[in-house]
Amino acid sequence: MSVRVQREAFDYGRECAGFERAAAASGAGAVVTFCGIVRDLPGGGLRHMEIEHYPGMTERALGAIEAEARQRWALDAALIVHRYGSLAPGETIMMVATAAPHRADAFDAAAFLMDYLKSRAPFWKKETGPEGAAWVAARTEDEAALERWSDAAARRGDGPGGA
Amino acid sequence: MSVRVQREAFDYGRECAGFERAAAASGAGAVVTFCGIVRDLPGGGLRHMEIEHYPGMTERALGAIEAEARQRWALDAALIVHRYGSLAPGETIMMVATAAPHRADAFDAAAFLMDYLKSRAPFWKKETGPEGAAWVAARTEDEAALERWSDAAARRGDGPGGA
Amino acid sequence: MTLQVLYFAWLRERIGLPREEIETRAQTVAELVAELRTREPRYDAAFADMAAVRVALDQELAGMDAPLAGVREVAFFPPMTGG
Amino acid sequence: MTLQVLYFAWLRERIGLPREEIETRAQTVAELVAELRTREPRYDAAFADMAAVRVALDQELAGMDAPLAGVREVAFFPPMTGG
Repeated sequence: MSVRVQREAFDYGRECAGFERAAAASGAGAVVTFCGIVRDLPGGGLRHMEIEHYPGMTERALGAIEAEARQRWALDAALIVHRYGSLAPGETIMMVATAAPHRADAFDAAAFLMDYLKSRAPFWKKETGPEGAAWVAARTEDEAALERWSDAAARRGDGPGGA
Repeated sequence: MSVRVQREAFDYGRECAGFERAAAASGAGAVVTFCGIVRDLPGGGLRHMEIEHYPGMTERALGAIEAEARQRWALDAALIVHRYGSLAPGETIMMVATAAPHRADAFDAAAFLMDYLKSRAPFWKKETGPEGAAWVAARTEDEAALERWSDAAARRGDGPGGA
Repeated sequence: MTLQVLYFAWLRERIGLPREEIETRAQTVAELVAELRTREPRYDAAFADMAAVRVALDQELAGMDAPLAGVREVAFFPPMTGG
Repeated sequence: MTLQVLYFAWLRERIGLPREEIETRAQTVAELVAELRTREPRYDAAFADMAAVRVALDQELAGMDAPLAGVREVAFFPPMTGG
């Protein structure tokens, strides 16, 4: 179980490889990974994305979200890596990875980590493009996504699936 | 969009790296990957897992499942790799990867690919352990998992999320 | 009608061969199964529990009542366990 | 009571500093915000739309009516956009 908040770029493929090897060694049958990538502006011309965060609270929030996921699902391992600072279009912003005996737990836990991380971890994005710089607005969809884990979560967690 | 059925081992981390770089180049904002790993028997002692398949039909079935996923979700890319032959405990059996502008599509499409692949692609697993060899029985949960894509799929696809 | 009939997993093991060419007048999969079961005990044993048998016609999943007209390849196998 | 008050993203930009030490008798976050707004127009502007402001007390998310007793660090910021 691991949380990293860093300015430096990281290698998604290498992280996936290391995570999977460790998960296999601990008897996991299913691994899910997610990564987010800096997208260009709809009209193009994104120069860079600046990610601001709240040092101290960021680590606490990610740690708490990961602990919550471990409590809800039978996970063999979980990983969150999130960058801050200046990123170019196409760069990897962050990733999560989960490992579990069966696939339903790995999928649900990864989606849960992402939903919570989106709206409950103290990161803010600012895009600089042809028309200057602008803070990325929070999406109402992202806030709504949290709701599915309130009471539906138990049902989904016990639901269909299995690696 | 790519489907591979092969006897040879593949490197999950390297596949993730290549898939993410191609997805980033095509403007994707979200990548989800899944891999399945050979688990030991509950009591231990698995010697190997033999995966039998139906050459010809396997490629057709995986291609059709992938085409269905592309029709249901706005995917920038999708990948399915599945091994057959003899695998040792801890080896990577298969993987799927999806890339989309937003995370909900990438997550749902990857879960869909897995649910269909589990019960609709012609693979059969046989485990050889201390008590001899036995065919792995299909799980009723896996058949049930398909149902969530029948009419609930449209709702979930339009639902919460976004990378 | 000449059919290529394929068997996979424990159906292959029980019947003892992976494929065979069969000359038949069966109109449907179910009729073909009934015909095979009369052949020899190993076929009868393999098809004893049809709830555990799936069929593909020319590499597409089909039902047991599906017609065989125009079909060249019939495959019998247990429920799939991929992934 | 002495508080470390932090601002992030556009709140930081509008107020013009990332953190400051504030001496206050405010009992709740809402009272602290009201007090800050009376200070200078830039604070008033930053807190004009409280629907777009979130608060954390000692690095835990809190509500605007949360009490400040025992709190050392208060952070104001817009809705988070991680991931």
